[in-house]
Amino acid sequence: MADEKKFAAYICKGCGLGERLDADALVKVAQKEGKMNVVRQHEFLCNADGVAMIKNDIASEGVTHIMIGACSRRAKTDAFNFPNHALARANLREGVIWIRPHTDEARETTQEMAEDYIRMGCAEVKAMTVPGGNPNTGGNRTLLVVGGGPTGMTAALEASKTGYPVVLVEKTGALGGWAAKLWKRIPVHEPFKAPVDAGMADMIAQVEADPNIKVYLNAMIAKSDGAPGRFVVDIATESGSIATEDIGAIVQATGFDLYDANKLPEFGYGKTPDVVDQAGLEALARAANGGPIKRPSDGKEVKSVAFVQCAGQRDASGKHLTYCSGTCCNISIKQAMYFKDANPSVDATVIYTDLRTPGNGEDFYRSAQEKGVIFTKGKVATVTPAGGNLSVNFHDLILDDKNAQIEADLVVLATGQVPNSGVNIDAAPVEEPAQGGGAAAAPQVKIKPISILNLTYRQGPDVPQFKWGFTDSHFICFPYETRRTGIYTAGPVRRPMDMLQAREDATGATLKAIQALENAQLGRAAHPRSGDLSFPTVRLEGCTQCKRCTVECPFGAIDEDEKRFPKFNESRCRRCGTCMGACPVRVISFENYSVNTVGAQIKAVNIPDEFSEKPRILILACENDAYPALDMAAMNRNEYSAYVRVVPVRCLGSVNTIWITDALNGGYDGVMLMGCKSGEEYQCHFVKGSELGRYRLSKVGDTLKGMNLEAERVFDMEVAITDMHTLPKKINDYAAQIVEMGLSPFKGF
Amino acid sequence: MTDVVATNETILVVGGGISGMTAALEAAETGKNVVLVEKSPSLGGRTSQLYRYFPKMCHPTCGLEINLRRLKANPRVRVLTLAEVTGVEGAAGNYTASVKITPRYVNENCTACGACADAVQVMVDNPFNYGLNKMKAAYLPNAMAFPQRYVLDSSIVHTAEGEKAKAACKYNAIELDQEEETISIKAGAVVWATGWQPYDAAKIQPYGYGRFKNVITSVEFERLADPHGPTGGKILRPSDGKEAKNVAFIQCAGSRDENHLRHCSRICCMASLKQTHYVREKHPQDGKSTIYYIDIRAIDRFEDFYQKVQADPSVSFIKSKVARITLNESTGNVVAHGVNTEGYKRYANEHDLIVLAIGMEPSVKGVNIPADIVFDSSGFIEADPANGAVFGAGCASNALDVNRAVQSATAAALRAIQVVNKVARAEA
Amino acid sequence: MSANQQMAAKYQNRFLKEVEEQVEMGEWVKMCMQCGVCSGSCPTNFQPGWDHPPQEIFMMIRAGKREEVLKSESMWMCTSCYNCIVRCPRKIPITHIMHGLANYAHRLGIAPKGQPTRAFAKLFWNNCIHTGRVNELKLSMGLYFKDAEGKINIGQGIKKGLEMKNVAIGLLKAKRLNPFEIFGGHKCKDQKGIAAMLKKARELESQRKPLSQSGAAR
Amino acid sequence: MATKQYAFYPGCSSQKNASSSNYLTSVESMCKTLDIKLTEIPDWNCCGASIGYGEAGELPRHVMNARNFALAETNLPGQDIVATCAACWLGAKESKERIEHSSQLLADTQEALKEAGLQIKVMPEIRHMAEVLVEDFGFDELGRHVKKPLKGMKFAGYVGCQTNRPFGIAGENFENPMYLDKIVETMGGEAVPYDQKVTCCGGALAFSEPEKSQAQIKDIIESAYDHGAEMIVTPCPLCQANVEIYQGHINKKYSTKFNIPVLYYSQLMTLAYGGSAKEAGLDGQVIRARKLEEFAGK
Repeated sequence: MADEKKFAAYICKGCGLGERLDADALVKVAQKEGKMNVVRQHEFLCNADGVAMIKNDIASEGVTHIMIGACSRRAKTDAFNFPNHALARANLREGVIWIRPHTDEARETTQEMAEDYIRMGCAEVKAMTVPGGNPNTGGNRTLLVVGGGPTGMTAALEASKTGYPVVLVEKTGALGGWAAKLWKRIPVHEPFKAPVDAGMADMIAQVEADPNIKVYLNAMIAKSDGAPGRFVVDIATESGSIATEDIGAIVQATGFDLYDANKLPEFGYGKTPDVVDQAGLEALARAANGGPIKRPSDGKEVKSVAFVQCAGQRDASGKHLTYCSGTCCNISIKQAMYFKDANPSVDATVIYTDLRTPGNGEDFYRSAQEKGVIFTKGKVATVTPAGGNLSVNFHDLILDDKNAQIEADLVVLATGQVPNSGVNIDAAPVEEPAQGGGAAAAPQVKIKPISILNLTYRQGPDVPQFKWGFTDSHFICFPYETRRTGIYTAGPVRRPMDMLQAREDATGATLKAIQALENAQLGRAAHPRSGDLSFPTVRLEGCTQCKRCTVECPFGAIDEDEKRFPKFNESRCRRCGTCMGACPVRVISFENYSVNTVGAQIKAVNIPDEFSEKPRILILACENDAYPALDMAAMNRNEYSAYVRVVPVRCLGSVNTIWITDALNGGYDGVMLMGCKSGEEYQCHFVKGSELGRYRLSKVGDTLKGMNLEAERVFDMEVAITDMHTLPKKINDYAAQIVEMGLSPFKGF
Repeated sequence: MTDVVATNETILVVGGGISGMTAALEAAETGKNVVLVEKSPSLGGRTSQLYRYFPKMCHPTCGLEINLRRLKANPRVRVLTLAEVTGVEGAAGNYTASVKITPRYVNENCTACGACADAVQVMVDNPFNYGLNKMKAAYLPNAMAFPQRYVLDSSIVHTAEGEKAKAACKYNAIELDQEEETISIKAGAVVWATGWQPYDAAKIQPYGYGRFKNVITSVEFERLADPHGPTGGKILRPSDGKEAKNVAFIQCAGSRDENHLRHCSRICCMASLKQTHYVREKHPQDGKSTIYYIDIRAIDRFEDFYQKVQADPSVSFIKSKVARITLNESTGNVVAHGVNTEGYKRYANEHDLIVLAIGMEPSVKGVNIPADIVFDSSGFIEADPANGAVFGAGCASNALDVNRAVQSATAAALRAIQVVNKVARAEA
Repeated sequence: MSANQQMAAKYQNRFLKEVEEQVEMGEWVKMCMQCGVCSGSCPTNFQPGWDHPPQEIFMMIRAGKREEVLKSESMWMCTSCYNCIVRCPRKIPITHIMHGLANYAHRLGIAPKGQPTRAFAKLFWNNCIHTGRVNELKLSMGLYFKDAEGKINIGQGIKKGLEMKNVAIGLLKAKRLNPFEIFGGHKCKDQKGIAAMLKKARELESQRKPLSQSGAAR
Repeated sequence: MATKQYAFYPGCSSQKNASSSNYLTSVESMCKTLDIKLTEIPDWNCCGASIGYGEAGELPRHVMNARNFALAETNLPGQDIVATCAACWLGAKESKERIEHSSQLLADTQEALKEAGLQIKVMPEIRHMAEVLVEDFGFDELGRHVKKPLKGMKFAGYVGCQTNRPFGIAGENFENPMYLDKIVETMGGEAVPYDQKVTCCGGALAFSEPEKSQAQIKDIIESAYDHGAEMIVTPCPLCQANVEIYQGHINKKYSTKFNIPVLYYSQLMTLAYGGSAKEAGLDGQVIRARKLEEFAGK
């Protein structure tokens, strides 16, 4: 892009703008105040003719920077699409005429509003440069897969099938993980009637035979350094030697461990070998090899077996696992079938509180009943020895019999899955007390969790965790949203799941990993600003090394270099601008989004003097939720105050307090900040952005005191995209409150 | 004539719901060209008709906004709305799909200014709200509609009303002479993401859906709670518009039932648990919810959501499949009859409104997928080599919640990419 | 056996298996998922004395509560309305299982003594196979003059007869009750054939379901 | 040659002077109008009814019905068996289904039948009279014969259990079957909607445990009255009897004043087709249907 900048403004008169506004006046504003080189108005700017006019100016006049004064930036994006040109849009339709009454009284303030938006648009576009894309790319196309269970092997095979080389690292001496220890697995195809072969042997063979896949067994990740497209990973092998691999992106499929059944003495685990967990039963089944299953204590053929569901799970007390492992019901059904298929006369009883067999699992459940497996809704209290046998003592919830008992040769505890997710980087450094009181039974030796990825990231060696040690993700619309760009976790490390889901998950994660390395190569951002070519730059000469950016970045993109300056890893960055908001000396910026692009808009607004009785209120609105909500309010023709001026921001986290102090110093009477819900159930698309922004804003109070302004002049509100009915009212109430309070004394300085 | 540039390296995605959009966007953001075909006038699908998601109680439109932004920013996805795939010929790496395009009667000149809607008087059922209210016959499908372009209901096209609409449009956006057309699109791989439909509640006779106005389905309940919905977010019951404060939720309405859907629809338990929040949200003081269930299937990380609802005194759980519903003719209330199986307690409980947690039926069921595809006994698309390069995604492939549907769609995108990459290598 | 062991002996599938062998449609009991729709659908369920609804009976069978089940009055209260069958999400033939259980308890001779429906069923069947067709007059007389154990009881008969006087007179007036039925009335011609046929049927049935190896002995 | 011919299975209660002989009378007149030829299955026997279960057990019950099948097939080959009694129809249909589904049961049945010198070669269809009217004729055809529409008369169509569940009439709704209402309307009468249309009358409990069944009958009659019905109409003899003849007892017990006539659809049809009170078997009502008697007189 040539340094030669040429600015053009276009004002649309369609959709009633022509009737409601004085377009000529707007043109003058753009020329005189906006200092635009070319200014045109058009009856219907978004149609072919209008767009042609703009393209013609680009071609013949060499226009580089375009300001469109028409509808919302969310509308007509297909028409107003000029690649490699800076574009700003003044929202005259949804932002002005649709939210103002069509009356003579309103005409003046409406026009003022429109003129301000033109001023702001011009100011913004002038402060912009066209993003050139992150130059600091890397070209590695190899995927690193950590974990050699079905999830990891699936990721490896799918990546290879797509044409990408893979390095697969497995900490044990063999591939297959838990799945390789199964006798059979739950069926994943019609008919959903009987256990089927786990198919691990085939899968392992495929992996071993694949020239695209390099397998390291008995190996751990010693160090992961770099960023998507340019990771350098050290792999510590059995021999103690270190292998170094150039990696483009990472899939972490480190799976789960079984919940420790020793924490369940009440169920007799550890007291008698005839109480086993589900893995223990698989071992017995493999030993029996299709014949009758024998019990460990005396090798007697098992004639009666009881399955205790939710053992150490779904426990609200916090003593055991809070969650449900989602797979145990089907697994117990499968294991009960082991017995029934070998010998129909065996009594197999499953004791459950809620039987959870979603989808076609219902067929599997029915099939077990047909085979004579008995399902009893009850809550097991204890498992006690009874004359060589075991007695399962439970509360039969149907017959409401608190002293119900089943005598069984063997008892299987469905204990569930615990994610194997490495170091919890958010955990308080102080030694946390032993969980609950329950585990206290066995004196706890605190073993420091071993890191899985050993990332050299400033924010810690592993991916952040969500709840209960499961790795982080947005969890609903964007399950692959990760806080470590280019690193995707898959399988039971993310959520308890069975093999079918794990393999589906692995396939998805593989695509995201491939996408990440491809985008890194092109210098483009990953979700949610996918394709964004802008990236943060820092003026190091101004940096005070306060470290706020490196600490706050929700994606751990910023490290510190040897001179303790922030080191931006652009391809880890998600372009939310939190670093920019955090920086007290304002040295961080994006080409098309900076302290200046927003600051200039704030300053561009025309502030009437304090006797005008026309307050000005600045609204900084999250572009993902608050801004669309305002648009939809406008589409509904829900009116709101003409005193507000709205500036969309990438995220509340990108709001730099300077904007607020500048605004107040410049004579604004109030500032509304509209961001997404933060906290555990966060709705911020940058995960922690709105939370960090809020934390920062909580400190603005002192500044206000310093200026001896009322604290209410800055109003932080949580806004959801559905608030289009309530938002206008909240704005109007605030405007009224400001009028009540009186205008700011800082005008005209 | 709609023109679409597509080759054997193009991926055809059928269905513009969250699964289809995800598959299309993930493929496009990996550098592939995609044609996305949606049969309704706008994208978003069934999730866009939900008020909130479990377990975060966030709003589906929030994720939709992001996906639409991704779409607007991505030239690699070609979106066709009001378009239905009627046939797919060929084999992996070389498919030709016939796509029937129904006229919208509004062209890309439309600025969504709404002048046509102001001009038109005729009202038609609003499908976005499951027909719970009516809308102008010239309409924007919903506030988030993409493309953001109005639609003329075919019923008015050749009438005076149609002419009124045309006259009202300053931008020559209305074309009353548009006709149905069928185009053919080449594709190397097809992702089938046509989602699900609620099971026909009227078939569950003892519950009297259709006989009793105040028996509604869970999907309809979402519309009642949604500020964008027919009641502006107030839970007003259909019979008399009275605010429903005592609401019952009946699980397995159609699911887990040999007489109806044999499979478990997976989402209904969580949906009802979520919807008890709506009742409390609207009536913090005197809202009351009752859930009738066989097993509460709050699977894996959702369990604590269940535990929170259990702790809520305004929600009660009864382990029972309701036997039948009767009507209290004097109050308009509906009465659930049955037996609490935990200890055999009989009940006949009167409620303002009863919500059937309606089962999930794959949309491919009944529709004959124009390619011979392997289904499971419930009509979901099975993953099977016989399907060639036609990949089921989301709820067309299984009863899934949104999160799992998106995972499935992302996986399907990779499978499709593998096929077109092979084509590319061959052609290179 | 200790009390505990007796407890534990329950919840073993012994009684369930007995039911599967002996009871009409008994093999379906294991398919119940305890949703309770049958219990809620049963018309007499909402009246006193109906101690165990079907779904609970099925759970009791699985829990090995043999005596409680077979001695229960519940099965005898079935009105054969078939609501449970048409609503059961597992398509379990509940009505028939209830009939089957009643009949089995009756065969074992441990069904509740003096259970009026049990008595009426016996009376009805004998009445109808006697001549091949039901003799309504004899049926009702029998109903009034025999007690639940089938012994003649004049006093009770007259009492009940008086209770039913108006009904009887009503029917007589309407020519829907024929006093001469008492001397024969409707009958099939081939009564011999019917008798032989039923004798054979009973033989075969007891071959198919020999009580000896069933729980009766236990 | 009649338009339609069927092997007729009247059942014990529909014999002369039996508890539902008025049903028989009216069915005969109705069939005359519709030109239906019913030929009684020679020497037919009792179906065992539902209540048979207690004493009989499985095979004997099926064998009893099988005998009727065999007799029908030998003497009236190719004709569907038509029953007017719900219990007969249900019992027979059930036996047919079971025997067809189990080769064992079929073998045993044949072996037993042999004792009576009989054998099943072809399994006949088992139909209820209402089924025949709806399926083989259809409402339009039934309407064609109406001479005297039952104008202004309000009936509660009481379908009850056994013509409705588990088999029911094809295409009908277990919870709210419409065919009976449609017949009433086709005959020019008014069918009142009410919520006890398929409530059980207590069936066989009427004899052994009257108080239980009468509690249910009370609900049915009450609802019929509440919804403005003048008469109740039903397709089932046991329903008819139970609902009609115990009203006195119920009045005593619950101090109600029930006195509502309970008729068969065939009686309404006979009258609408212009038949006399006698042909309609109105003299067979324990609670006289005065309004209909007058109507027939006109």
